[in-house]
Amino acid sequence: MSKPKVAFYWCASCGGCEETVVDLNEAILNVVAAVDIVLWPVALDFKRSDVEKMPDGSIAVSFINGAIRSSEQFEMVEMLRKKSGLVVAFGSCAQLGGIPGLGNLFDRRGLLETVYKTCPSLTNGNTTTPVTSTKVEKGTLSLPELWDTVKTLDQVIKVDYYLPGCPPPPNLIADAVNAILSGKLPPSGSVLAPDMALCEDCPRRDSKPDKIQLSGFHRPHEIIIDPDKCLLAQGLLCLGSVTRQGCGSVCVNGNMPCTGCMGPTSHVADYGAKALSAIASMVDSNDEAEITAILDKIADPLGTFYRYSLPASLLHRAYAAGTNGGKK
Amino acid sequence: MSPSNGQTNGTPKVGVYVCHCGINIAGKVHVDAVVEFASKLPYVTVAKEYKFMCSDPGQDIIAQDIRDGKVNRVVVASCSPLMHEATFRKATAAGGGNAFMFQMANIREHVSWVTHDKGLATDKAKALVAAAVERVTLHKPLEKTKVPVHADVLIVGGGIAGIHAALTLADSGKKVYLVEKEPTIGGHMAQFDKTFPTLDCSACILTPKMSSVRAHPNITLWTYSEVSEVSGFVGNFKVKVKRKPRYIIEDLCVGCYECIEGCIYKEAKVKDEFNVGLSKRRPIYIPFPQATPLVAVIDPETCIEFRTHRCKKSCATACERNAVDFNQTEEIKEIEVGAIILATGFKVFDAARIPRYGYGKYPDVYSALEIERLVNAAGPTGGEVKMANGEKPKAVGIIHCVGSRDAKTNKYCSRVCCMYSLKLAHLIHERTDAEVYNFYIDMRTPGKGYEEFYDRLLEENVHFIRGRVAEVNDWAITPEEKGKLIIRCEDTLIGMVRRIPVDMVVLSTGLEAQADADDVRRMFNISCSHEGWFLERHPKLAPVSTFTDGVFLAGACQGPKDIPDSVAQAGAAAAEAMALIDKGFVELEPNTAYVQEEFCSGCRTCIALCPYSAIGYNEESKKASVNGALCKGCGTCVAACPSAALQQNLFTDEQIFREIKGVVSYV
Amino acid sequence: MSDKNSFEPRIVAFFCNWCTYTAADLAGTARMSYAPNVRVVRIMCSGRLDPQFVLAAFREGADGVLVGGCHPGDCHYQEGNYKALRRVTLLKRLLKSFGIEEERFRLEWIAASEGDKVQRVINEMTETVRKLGPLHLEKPDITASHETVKVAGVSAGGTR
Amino acid sequence: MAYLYYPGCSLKSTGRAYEESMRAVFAKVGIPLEELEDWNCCGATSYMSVSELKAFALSARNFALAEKQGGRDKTTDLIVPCAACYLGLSKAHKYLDEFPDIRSKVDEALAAAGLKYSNNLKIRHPLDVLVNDVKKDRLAGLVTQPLKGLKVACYYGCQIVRPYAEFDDQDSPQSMEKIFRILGAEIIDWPIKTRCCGGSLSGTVPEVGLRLSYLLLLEATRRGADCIATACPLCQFNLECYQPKMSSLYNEKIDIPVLYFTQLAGIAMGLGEKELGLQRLFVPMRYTPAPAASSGGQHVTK
Repeated sequence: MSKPKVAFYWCASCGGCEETVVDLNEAILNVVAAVDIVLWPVALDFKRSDVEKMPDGSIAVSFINGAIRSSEQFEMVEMLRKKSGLVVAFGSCAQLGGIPGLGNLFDRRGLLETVYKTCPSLTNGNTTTPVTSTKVEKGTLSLPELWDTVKTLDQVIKVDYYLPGCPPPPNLIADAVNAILSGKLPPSGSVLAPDMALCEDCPRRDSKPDKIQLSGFHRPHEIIIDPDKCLLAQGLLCLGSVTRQGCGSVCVNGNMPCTGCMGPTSHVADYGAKALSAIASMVDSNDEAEITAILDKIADPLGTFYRYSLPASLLHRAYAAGTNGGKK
Repeated sequence: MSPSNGQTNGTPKVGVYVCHCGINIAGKVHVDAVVEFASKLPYVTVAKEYKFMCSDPGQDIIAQDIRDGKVNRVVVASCSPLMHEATFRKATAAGGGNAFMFQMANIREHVSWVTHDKGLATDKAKALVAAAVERVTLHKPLEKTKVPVHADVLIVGGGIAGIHAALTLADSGKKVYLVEKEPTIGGHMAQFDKTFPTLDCSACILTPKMSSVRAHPNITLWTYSEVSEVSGFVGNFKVKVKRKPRYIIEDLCVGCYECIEGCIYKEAKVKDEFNVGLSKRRPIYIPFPQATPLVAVIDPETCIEFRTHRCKKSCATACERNAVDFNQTEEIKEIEVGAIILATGFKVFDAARIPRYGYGKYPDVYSALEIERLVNAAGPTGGEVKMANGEKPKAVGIIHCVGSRDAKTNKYCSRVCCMYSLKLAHLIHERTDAEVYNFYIDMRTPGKGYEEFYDRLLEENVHFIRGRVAEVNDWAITPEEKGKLIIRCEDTLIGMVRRIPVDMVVLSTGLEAQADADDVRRMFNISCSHEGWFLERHPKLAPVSTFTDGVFLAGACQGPKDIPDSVAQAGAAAAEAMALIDKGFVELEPNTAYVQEEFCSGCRTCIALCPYSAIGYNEESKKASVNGALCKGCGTCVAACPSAALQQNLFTDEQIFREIKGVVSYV
Repeated sequence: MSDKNSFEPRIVAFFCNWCTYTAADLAGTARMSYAPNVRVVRIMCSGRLDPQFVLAAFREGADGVLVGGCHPGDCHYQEGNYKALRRVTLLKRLLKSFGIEEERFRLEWIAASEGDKVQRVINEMTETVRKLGPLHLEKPDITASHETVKVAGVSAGGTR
Repeated sequence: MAYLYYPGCSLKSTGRAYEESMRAVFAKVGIPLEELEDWNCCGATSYMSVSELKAFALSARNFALAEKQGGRDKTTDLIVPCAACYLGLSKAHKYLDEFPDIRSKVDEALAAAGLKYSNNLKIRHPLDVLVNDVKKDRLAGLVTQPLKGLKVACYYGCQIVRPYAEFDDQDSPQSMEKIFRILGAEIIDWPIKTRCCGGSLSGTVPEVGLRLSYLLLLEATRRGADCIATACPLCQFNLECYQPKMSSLYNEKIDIPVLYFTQLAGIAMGLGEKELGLQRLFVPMRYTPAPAASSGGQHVTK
């Protein structure tokens, strides 16, 4: 029996997900031994045409990281979907949109304008902007088109499983690979991490007060953080109560609050709205002016609560005010 | 999209029943179109219309369809759930289903009664039906929990309404706590001279009832006391009552007046509240001879001992029973009761708020309550109607609707003023033989024997002038007007402005909600109408109930009322309380919150949010846990739960999401 | 429907059972005619309002969302309306960042006796939202037929 | 705080003493008055009954000018001393606010003149300003000749507090009483202070108009008033100018000074006869105030 074929692909991502595969250390050798990698642009020299030639469904599983925001990424994942038995959305960006998903606060024109024209780090008055096709002497050159809206992987193709995290923790990856190889898979559509919020797993759990009320919020650099006490109780916007566990509390262990990369647990429809509700509920005031003053301490609520999940939110993206949300 | 699992009734089969409510709904909504629309909604197996779904035949349609296995979930599109939810739940259960596999769409109060355009009303009705269908497919069978009811009753307010309710309940064997903030019970009725239309003496019919209260073994009477805290719920209220120190040991005092005679104030100098300031009392006093309990009270604001600590305390010396106790302190009583009746009464409109009538400026302008005391044989003048100069008036004007039916003060009619004005007209005329003029806007005499009383007054040569009085002043234009009070008014029956010179003016002041009504209603968790009157659950069908189960209303705290109506309402409130107590238990709406432990991370977001301390943190399981008996079902914790592990029966996230989808995505 | 003149806004209202829902019933009993554009979802207390419901309403096609609760100090459950106020305050900021006009989301305290306020607020809000025009949220391009977030009733890809 | 001042026609003619005394008193109190430039007729009660819309447009022109002069970025307080102007402008102010159909027509008219009114204006009566914007102590501190022993009948007439003014009670206003008590005078109880003075009937149907004025004056005299203080040019004119005629007509000697409240206030503040326009009175003010030193009045530390 031939070894199962596996593909790794990256879309709008930082490369951290690729790094985390390497972080499997020696365990990766077992994986490599057990499978036949047919595509992994960051490590191996397979071409798109190699995959195109393969029959539909011939790849056992494709691990796709990154959000989808260009025509090329869409074409690639669409093709991989056709060729693969299983598709795993790998990491926060593929699952929820991730950091690139914050691009949904802007539109294509605004982004290109900033990056190519008005960004303060630009020199020489560069005003060249990418276009999808350019006529040159020997014909026409084309570039993929940048989308107006960043999408999660499952907004463009069917996804079988999700590996959450920014990046996904190595132990979850190993468990997932083992489950796939052994065929012991949970129901399709599952997130391959415990369906429970981080607080349960938090080393500081017992230091959390039973009745938690907040009269102010701090950003981590503003205070000296007690390394043993519940971070939320110290006024830090720790989102561990809203966020799925499985990361091993790495941030909390590093004395930093959880920012939510593992995404919501399965019964939450909108991560940001739930996080907002939980946090706002704890504000220790019934006076409108005082409530406003306390909440003023939360800089950029949208960026805070949807840091990893804006495209997966119920509203998907920001809409230019005054245009009735209309988008072409 | 398929509904989630966890249903026990198998595949949802939804029956939709659209009510015509006569023409109440059908007149504004195309009922047939709604039925047609409903029949095409997912899981709908039966869609019917009927003239009155709440009627027995209407309910039978539902029950029969369930029995026939055609439906296992029911949607009734009719009136407000606050009106008939219980009815249709019962019908659902009668067919063998679970009462909670039911949802109501309010297409009457929220649609047909408020929408002008029939097409748009029909669209809105469809949307509400779609929402109910979407949501009911996720309903789960639930059971109401039964909680035993505490058999005692608290009555707040010792006026005629509170007294009557207390006696009715006590006679039926219930233990009653009657709490009154003044030193005596009796309320306003004790201040009145005669009662209309029969003219029987107010004190003569009231004081026996007051004595019965005092003597009744089932009544605990706490005067000079106020409720300070209420918690719990229907059948199980916990109440704290603050007993203010009266500086007299109640059990020792026999009401002999020796202490009062002994007071170092030989002259009474303090305004007497019972006589509305028309006479004076001493700092130690008994409000009136029939006060119940007949126990003295010391007013620390005016008592020399309290103000200077240098009194020789002659009152204490005078008391043979050593009942005076200057060291008495406030006492808090804690009681548990099953039902509460509020009978806190009304406040008299302050006539000084209408300066043009000269109250407070001209000594011979009186409020009606002051006249009640003046005509009373036990009053400050021994029943003689005298002016400030001691003379009998030769002409008296009674101005109706002072502080009533007036956009600037109170828009409502105070209901009792026409009748008591007639009564006072009769009494004044009888005592003084003066010419009496009634200035009225409309005469309102709807009551048994009331119109006849009005007729009688017309025969008695009392004058009636129809028109709102413009002003009362002492501006004499003609010699005859000199030294008189001039009432200027448009007589709308002859179409002329008239100036009527009189010696005495009586202002028929209206009734207003008590000044502390807002605090009281908050304490008892009930609502007030715009004018501050306590709001009944339904103006016609639940006139003594409130939106808080177990709290009932009696008397004028609910709105202006005369004595017969107050007593009738007090009886009704007592009967409602009795029915609740005799049933022995209450069934609680099962809309409580619950924790799905498999998703609870023990983050404790919820715990501080519960005003009833119904959520605790289980140190062993490290999870939240809801005490169903304490939970009142607001769902505040559910909205905050960051894992959606907390849910609320009847209002789960899924059910509400479905309802939202239903209201917007179909029509 | 995109024509502003014929545009009938759809507004989802979350009314608390004890005050605002009762007030809406009162408006009905008093036959106060008002705009038919608001559809009420009854919740026991404004404290039950999960911000997800507001977003879900917009996602499902609402052009506006109205929340009605008891006046401060009047909550049937003592303080649920204050919890609602806290959440709504933050949610308003969030919606602003989303570019959703603030007039599309409104919190009103309406007591059980204020049937006239129900009428006024609903009429006002309907007119305000009518002037703003329809809220077109982007429909995600879903090429494969599937569901994403597994909460019944709301799919992240829900469409009108 | 600066105020704009709208005189209206009377204060430039029969009511000159009102303008003179008000300017003098307000200067003393420290309130600068800036006259509205290019003001026009208030719209007047009489025009209102002929063509309401045109009357509103006249008022609105004044509003627009006032906003422009007062500065668009803040609310402008427009002081209107004449009772008729005060009523007319208050009415226009209210109607423009409450009736969109009137407003749109008036806006159109204003636009034709290149003007705009944006509801950023308050109509104030000088009584309102003296009672509510000036601290009691400040007023008391300005008294150099307390009106000790002077019995004053305060007369408001019909237009100041009815039906729009919100600064005082409509049945029993107290603003003037408050001011004169601070200035040391004695107030007589006179329950007819908002009764009609006869208005324009004194000229058109004198048998009715004069009688109304006469009754007021008679009652004030009977109640022992030394003078009547008023806040309306027409009231002042009616009550003062016909006194000899009344005396002969009704066979009862009527002789009582009728002053603008600002004139009387000015006397207490030690302002001169000319400054207050006292020389314009037909019935001279005979009161000689007691010297301040003996009055034990209050002094301000400077």
